[in-house]
Amino acid sequence: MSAKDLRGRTAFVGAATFGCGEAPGYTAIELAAEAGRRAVDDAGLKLSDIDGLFICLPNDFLSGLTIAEYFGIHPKMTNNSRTGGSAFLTHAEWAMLALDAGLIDYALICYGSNQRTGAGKLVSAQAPSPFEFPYRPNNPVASYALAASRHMHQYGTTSEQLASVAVAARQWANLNPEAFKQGSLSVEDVLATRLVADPLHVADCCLVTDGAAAVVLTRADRAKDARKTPVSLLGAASATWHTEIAQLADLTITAARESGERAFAQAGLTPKDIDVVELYDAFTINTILFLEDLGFCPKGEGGRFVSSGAIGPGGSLPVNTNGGGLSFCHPGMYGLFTLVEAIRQLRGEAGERQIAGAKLALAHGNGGTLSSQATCILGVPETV
Amino acid sequence: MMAEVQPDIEYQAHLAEGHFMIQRGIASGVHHFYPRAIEPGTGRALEWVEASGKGKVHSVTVISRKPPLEPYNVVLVDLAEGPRMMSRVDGIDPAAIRIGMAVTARIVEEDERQFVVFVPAEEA
Amino acid sequence: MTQAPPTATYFQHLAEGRFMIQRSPSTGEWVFYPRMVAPVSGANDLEWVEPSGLGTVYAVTVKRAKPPAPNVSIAIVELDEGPRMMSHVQGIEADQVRIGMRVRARIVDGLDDNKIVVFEPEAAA
Amino acid sequence: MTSSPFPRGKVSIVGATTFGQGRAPGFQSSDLAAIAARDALAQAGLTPADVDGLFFCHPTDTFGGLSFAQYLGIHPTITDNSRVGGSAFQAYVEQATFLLDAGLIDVALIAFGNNQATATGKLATTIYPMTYEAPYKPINPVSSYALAAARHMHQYGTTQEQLGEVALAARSWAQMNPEAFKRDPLDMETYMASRTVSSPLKVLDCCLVTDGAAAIVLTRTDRARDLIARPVAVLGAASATTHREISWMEDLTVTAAKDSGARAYAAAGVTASDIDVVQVYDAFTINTILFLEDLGFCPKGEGGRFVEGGAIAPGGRLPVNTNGGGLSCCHPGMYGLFTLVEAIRQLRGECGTRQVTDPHLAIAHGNGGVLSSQATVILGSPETI
Repeated sequence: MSAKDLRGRTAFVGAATFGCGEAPGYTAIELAAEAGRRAVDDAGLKLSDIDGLFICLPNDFLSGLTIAEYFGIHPKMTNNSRTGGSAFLTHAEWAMLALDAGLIDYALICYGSNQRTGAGKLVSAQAPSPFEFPYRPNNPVASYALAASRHMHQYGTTSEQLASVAVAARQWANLNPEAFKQGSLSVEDVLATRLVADPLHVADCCLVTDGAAAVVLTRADRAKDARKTPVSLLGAASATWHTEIAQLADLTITAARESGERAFAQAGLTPKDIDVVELYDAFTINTILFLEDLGFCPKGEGGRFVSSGAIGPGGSLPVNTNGGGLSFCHPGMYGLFTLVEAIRQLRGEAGERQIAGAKLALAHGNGGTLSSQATCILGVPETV
Repeated sequence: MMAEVQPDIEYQAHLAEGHFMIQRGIASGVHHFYPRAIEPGTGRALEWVEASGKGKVHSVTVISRKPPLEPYNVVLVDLAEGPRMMSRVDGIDPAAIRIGMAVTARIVEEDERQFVVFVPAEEA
Repeated sequence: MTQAPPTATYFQHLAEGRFMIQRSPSTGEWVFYPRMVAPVSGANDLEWVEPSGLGTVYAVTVKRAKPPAPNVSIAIVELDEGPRMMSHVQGIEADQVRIGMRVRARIVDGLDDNKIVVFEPEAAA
Repeated sequence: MTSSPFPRGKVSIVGATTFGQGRAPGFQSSDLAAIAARDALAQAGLTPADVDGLFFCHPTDTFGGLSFAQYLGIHPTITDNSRVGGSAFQAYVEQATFLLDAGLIDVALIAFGNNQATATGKLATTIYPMTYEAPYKPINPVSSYALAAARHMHQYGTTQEQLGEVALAARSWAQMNPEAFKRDPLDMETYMASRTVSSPLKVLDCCLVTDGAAAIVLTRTDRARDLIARPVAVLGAASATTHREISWMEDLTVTAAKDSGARAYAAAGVTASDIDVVQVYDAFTINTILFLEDLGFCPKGEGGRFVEGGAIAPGGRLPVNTNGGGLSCCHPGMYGLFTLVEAIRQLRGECGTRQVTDPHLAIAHGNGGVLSSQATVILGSPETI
């Protein structure tokens, strides 16, 4: 049996962020609820229209229940699956299927974290592995550093090339008034920051910020009535390969290869068709790995690709146009922000950083330590 | 029911007796680490076998800490039998650890728990 | 308009000796616990207002403690304004608290440094 | 939409098993789940490598789906570890059914394991700050369920003895189940004399604290028929969420089971009176009464009287929790999956002395949080499709 044709059957009709950067005094639930309200409002809907909830809050295993109660709604579907930062794109895949099947009519995906200003300590959602913790890896950075060091060893990728990812992200952030980190940043500046876990410097690592985001999806027929032009979901797919970095067969190839391949197949598109790319850049190595695994350049060429200036403003492939997790915001999990930025680009709402005539966007989420990957391909209505 | 493997307890007990044991599929002959109750993929039975202790560094990172704390290393080691594990390499300046370096397992004890680290292999 | 942080504001009011909950002027509904947005209606013009402090016990359980520690009542109180909240009913033996009993709010020291709201029988006040 | 979108009978269960119910010293939670998963897959001649949809909830690891995929050495295309408490497993069945029917996955594994009773570590709980309840130190979850029980007694005249009937019935079933953890006889006097934890709930109103694991395997019905002789069909499934904390449950005597049950019945095209055997999540005795009402086996408020006189015990008018339930069989943190396994075993006729005569339709109902999240699955023998 072949997979049901779900291309363009659902669309994003609402998207919002709230409290990106610092939002002192707010709890994670408050941030998520406000982003959720704004996304519902953006879609021209009421809270009571939402009958499918997809949530994952940093400090709450049962966060779907919490948000249902907070909004006073009785969803038919409540999903808090946690696969790390890829969860939100997997939620979109779920929502696509549930909406198409008629199980639900309006899906809200939301997230919020106050990890920067919150009094509580950072929440570790993952159980420590007895086979890792004796060696004190300062996860997640140590695991990503191990992947980066293999990539350098196998393909000659350099620290300067890694740094150029952070530089491009900052250039985009400088065009985004919502971005937390702004100002000039050069490759030399990145290399001058402290090494955290070789070869990764402080500036190779994502920010620690507050922030919240939310999106609303519905079936294409209902989407026509939305307040704004709907953004169609053309393809979505997920893949899990491991949890601990030691169990990843080849540290330079992630499950993004598989999730990307299935998402592109569902969308009937290839990387060449994509106008704008939003990747989960928890570390600079991520951008390089995902550009390769998603087919934007050959395996091993990512370092050279990014150092050519291709991914920054004015380059041939706009990547992380909001400034990414490296310079825009990174409230514990960044996945949902890739979807929001892709939607804003396709709606033409991205101001100074807008990619002229963008019709097709790819958003990619990453969870754990390169463990779980999910890819969504979005398009303007004419691409359906 | 209690004939099933109790992976963590048995692994730890072997270490306490000075043996670095890993698992092997009885039918497949494939070695596995970390210890499990069933063979990954096939779900079939596993047996304990002593690891040769030989391995090669697959990847390495050095973790910086605020002085006066010393930096320390975290490595992935490909065991000669096939499986990969996280560990650290002792007896060498962390900055000198290289991918591909041959290493040998040692059992150490910290905080009343034994675990496996590696040292550079003796030059042949 | 964005609400000030609701949870922080609620406890700030209690620290100042005031039991305040939220109300939406546009819909007239009262809201507890404090939120960014009113449940169900989605109203986001929530204001802080002092409730009457009167309410009715909606449900109650007695948590049995190992003697000599006293048993403690854990009640859900329905405020006259509508919302419900968990609380203790004090000033009366825990096993004398009845569903339907009229109660009045009082602010006392809670866990940590926070003040909390408890209730006592209205008659006793 | 008037007709149910549920793909009735398109998906079937081809494996169901438990492992380590009661005490299973020496195993990690994932070990227990892996052994159950292996055995459930083996019933259909499958191996872990065949699984491409993984639904897994680990008691302490919120990324449990990832670590269990790694443990099994598989690369699932769908990894779901959604947590809505003990109803998660029924919600997994609902989602797996849609995913299988849409062809996005071919073999779904739903697994759970917990070593809470014998593990040295303490019980894992959510880190979520119950800001507006915690100051009053309720013993959760007991106190929340106790508040619901107090309301039920107040509104409908339900009695302590009627709660006791639920505990007694569960124990009588457990005595017929060699896998059950608590099998010593229980009478009403002993029940009434047991210690009150949070009034009106006594120790014997509360579920056990045990280890245990369970697993079930689902595939499309056309393929299921090639794998085993008598697959069990998924006829309907639905979920509903109403609140998180008991203070904000609208009516403490009416749960979202009313909604999830109604939609599950609509999907299956059956009513409560058609059901031959009932498995509900009995974390506390009050649950059984609430769910029998909300799922339509008796009118609202009549649950207490319904269970009187051994009505749900062996030989009674409605077989409920035939394995002994969370009260007497096992309760390893979350019990939801065990209701499904027992329903499947009854439909397959595997239940030995506790076997219900020739059942064709079974209901398995899960409950999560503090009556917060409800999910209902209706299962049928192959003839019911």
